[in-house]
Amino acid sequence: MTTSPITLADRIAAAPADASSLATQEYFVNMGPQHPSTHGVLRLLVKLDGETVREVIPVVGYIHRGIEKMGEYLTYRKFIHLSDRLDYLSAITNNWVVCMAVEKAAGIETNDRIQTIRTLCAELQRIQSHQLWWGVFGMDLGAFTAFLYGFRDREMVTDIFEETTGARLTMNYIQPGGLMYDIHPDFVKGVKKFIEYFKPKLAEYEQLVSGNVIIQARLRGIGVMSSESAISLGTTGPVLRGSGVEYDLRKTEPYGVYSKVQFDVPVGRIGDCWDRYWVRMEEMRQSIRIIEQLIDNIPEGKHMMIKPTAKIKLPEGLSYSQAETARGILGVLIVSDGSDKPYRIHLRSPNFNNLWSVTAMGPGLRIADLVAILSSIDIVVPDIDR
Amino acid sequence: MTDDGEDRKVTNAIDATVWQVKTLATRTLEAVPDSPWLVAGYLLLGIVAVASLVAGLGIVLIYAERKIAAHFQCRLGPMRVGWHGLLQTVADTIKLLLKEDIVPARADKLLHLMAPFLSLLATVLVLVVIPYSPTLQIADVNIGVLYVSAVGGFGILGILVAGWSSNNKWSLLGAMRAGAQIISYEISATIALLAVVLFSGSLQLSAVVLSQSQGWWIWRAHGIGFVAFMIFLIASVAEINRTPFDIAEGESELTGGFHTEYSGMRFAFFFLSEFVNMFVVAAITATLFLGGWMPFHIGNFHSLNAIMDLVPPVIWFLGKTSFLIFVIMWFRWTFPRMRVDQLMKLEWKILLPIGFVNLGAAAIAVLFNLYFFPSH
Amino acid sequence: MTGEDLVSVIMSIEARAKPREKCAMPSAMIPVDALPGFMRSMRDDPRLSFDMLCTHTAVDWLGENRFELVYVLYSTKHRHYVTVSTSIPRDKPEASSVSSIWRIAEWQEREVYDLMGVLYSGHPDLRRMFLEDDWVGFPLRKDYKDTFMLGLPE
Amino acid sequence: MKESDTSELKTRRSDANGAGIAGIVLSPVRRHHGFIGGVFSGLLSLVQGMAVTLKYFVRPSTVVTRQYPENRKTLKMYERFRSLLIMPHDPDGCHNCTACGICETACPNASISVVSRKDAAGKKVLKNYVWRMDSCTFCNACVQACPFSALSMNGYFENAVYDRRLLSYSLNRYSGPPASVLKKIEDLTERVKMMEPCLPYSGQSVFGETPVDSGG
Repeated sequence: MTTSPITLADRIAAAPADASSLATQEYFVNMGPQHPSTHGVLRLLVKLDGETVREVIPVVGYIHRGIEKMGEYLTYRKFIHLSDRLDYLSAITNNWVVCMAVEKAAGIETNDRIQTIRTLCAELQRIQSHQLWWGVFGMDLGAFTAFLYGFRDREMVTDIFEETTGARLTMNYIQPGGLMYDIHPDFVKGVKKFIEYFKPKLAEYEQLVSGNVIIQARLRGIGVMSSESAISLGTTGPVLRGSGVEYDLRKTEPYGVYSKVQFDVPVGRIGDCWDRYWVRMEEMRQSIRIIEQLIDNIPEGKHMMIKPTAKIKLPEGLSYSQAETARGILGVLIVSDGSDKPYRIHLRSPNFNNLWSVTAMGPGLRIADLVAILSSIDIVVPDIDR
Repeated sequence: MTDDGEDRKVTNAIDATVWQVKTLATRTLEAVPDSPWLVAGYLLLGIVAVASLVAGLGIVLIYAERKIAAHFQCRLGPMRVGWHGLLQTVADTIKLLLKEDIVPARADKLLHLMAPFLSLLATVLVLVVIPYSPTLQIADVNIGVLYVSAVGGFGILGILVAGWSSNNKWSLLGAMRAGAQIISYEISATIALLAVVLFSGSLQLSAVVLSQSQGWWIWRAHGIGFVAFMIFLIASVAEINRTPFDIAEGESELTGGFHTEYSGMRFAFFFLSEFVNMFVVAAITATLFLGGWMPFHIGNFHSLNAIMDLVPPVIWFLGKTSFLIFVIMWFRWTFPRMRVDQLMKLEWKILLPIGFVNLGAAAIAVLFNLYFFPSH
Repeated sequence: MTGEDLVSVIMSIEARAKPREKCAMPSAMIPVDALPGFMRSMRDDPRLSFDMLCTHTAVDWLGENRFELVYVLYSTKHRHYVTVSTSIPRDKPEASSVSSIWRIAEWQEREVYDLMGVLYSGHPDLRRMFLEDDWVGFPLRKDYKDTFMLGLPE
Repeated sequence: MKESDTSELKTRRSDANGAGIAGIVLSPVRRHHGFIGGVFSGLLSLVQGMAVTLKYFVRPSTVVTRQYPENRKTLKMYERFRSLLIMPHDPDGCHNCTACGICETACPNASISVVSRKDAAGKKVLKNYVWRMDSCTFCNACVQACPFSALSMNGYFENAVYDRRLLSYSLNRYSGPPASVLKKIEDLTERVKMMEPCLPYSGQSVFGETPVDSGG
């Protein structure tokens, strides 16, 4: 882009006599906001030396909607539907976190049926989110077919959600004091059918992508993050667990009915892209395990404990509650002044914090690795920008 | 083998002379002293033939790619325009031709306009030497293999020029990747070719085909042919920039690589050259390793050979070529993309050593007639 | 370690710390000048070892003319949480950055600066994050006026 | 962060102090191959992947594509699917809305405007129920909030229009007292008179940016 053309001969002449290589120049490229592998409108300002990444500067805010500000104008009940729109692939879990915060502070009791259904839905949500991630991951690495297989299988989960909650993506299903509807009579049947269908498909995923020698070469030893730096960088979810820290809220501070089910927390050994990949694949298996334990044991009970028009007021004070979404920990910090609207609501979004680790992992690798890293973090841009 | 210009005898398996062949190029050369009009006519005929071949290939292959990709991915593919979307490619071509041809503000205009044609030219030049059937070949060059290798490498020029002239960092990155990649893989491809040249003892493509009348080279040389075939196939896929070697386009990394800044008709030309390239590569591979138009013969099993001869040679050629095209598409819709340094590692550390060892083995095999049905 | 133990350990590190009123979890309210040293010992003290900064945000107490900076810390070793909060005057919103203690703080503090206008001293790269560079005002402040954006709900 | 830095993490939290949690699975250890083994295992993995795609290719029954406009006749949405807010009317053309405005309060996006008028007896009745689909998030709050079951969500999803103003809907077909009130009126002529539509339902209505204001 320079105005005065510098020829190669000039460069050679300008290079020091003993230089073993020609003088090179570092340059910036904008990866995004419109870029196929930044999954929406994220922009990475990348400083490159040839193909080698020297520095990564994330630039965010292209779809900042001010959800925290909007929350100050909405009642708690109305705010739930905005939480759908943070990380839209974990809509139900997001609903749940806000409801959990509200229920805890307002002292609203729920029953076992509600908690079991919430847990089931959250795990289904985790599976569908990871399915989509797997597909997109494949596409980012060039295996386009994986993308469509992932979407094909995700369709079954979204159908189950559609049947029960009435929406496919932004369900607004979990509400303070219960659920919007009771589960659909066909829910149990549908989930069982899905589990039967999906188990062999998961093996196929492994065959198509995981075992592939190119994938292995692309992921092993790329973007290594030690436990210490992963913690210091504030990552959570599969990114943190891939780096060998077994911090899973479902296990360490069980909510819902997670304390009653058996499941393992997958943890990586090395902290590279492969470990993060593997952690998510294993999480899908563990989610299936959880669903299998719960699906036949949904207790009887009401699906809503309070009237849907009842005014919810939180006592004055600060409360913080969090839950494990598919991408990490979503925390909701509510400062209440005693009214039915939050005085200040802050959302600790998993993607916002996970994204920062790119700046530590990126330098020294190549552009193609940057794509793999970004994919292994599994970002959802609306959750970053909020 | 016959000299250039001399009429070539085409034989079937039982070594009986069937017909005499004069290629279009030979006729043109012969006509030069007599009539310039005849030369012009022959040339026009050749141009029309190649142009229609390119256009036809583009339409058929793009449709095939879409449908094959769709069915690999549990989709239907184009279904709306025409019966099962048969006219989809035509519709897309019209759309692309009608679109605005954008040249970036600070691009090198001349080079930017030229690049797609350079890219297509290399492809078309190879098309003219391929023996489609005993009677169908535009020019039978006596150094056919060398020609294919040399002209095929010329395609990189279009990509480099496109990347450089676009004045876009992504394009330039893509072009530089393509340059490194194609030049590297050219070596492996040529070394794999040399094995076949050793076996057949000729650089002429028609002669290479004829040398396989006892059996195709892929199986006739105790695995040497097969290894050479694999190396050539991999190197060829790399040379035409298709997944898993599509780092020059690298959609998810470089947003389109060297053709990021192209639109409309010029983009269509890149697209077309990619698909025709695929055909060329498949055809060359088929010619060298799978006998080209030569039916499936096994040495002296004359009855089998006679049955195989019932299928016309052009069908054999098209069948083999389409199979290879299908395999290349199958690669694309299964594999992820390699990284640029892994690509280089694969070439220089894996393919090239294997290729050299294989070439040595081929030389020994030829020296001691260690292959099935040696001709002498 | 129970919540009371945690608070007493925190008190032993910083005498001026006192629990934040009306907070559902173990908490400490400290004066702003103690922030960097206090936070560093929160991370390095083996009894506490708060190695993760879960979240950081600010609350605008317009009536009391102060910002409250809230830090939620977590220890992956002891698995306990604490809320640290500190107050800074609204007309002089300055605090020292903790980005040298937790690397994520650099990112989170930038968000707070962008939306709340808190200036962090010692922050390596304090720029606008979500909003454009030429945006006027800090939207999460309670006195922020924007008739176009904030007209509809109520 | 270099490629060679693949040594196992030495300070995994559970190893460091024994405060680990029960039930973790560690990622599998990488197997290393020599040159020849690497080439063959690599080729094998590629062939396995190709087997997966070929399996789908040769079975056209695995195609999952549904061709949308062609299958409209057989396409059935789930009963709970939310894509259009409707106000059900009974066979007499009456609805349950009493113009109480609870839905308007419950709506988080201010998508609902209930315009009421006074009837002959001075009672508040519904004049026009305006629902703005362009700002609706289909959160179902209005349907849940309605104490008279006057609203419901419908699965009709083909609502695309070229003009945003066409997304303002007037949900009430007739604007009189609800069916429960009407049924109590014995006098048939009186009832018919009360059922006189004051603003007939026009389907997708072309309102300006602001809905029709209230008044007589």
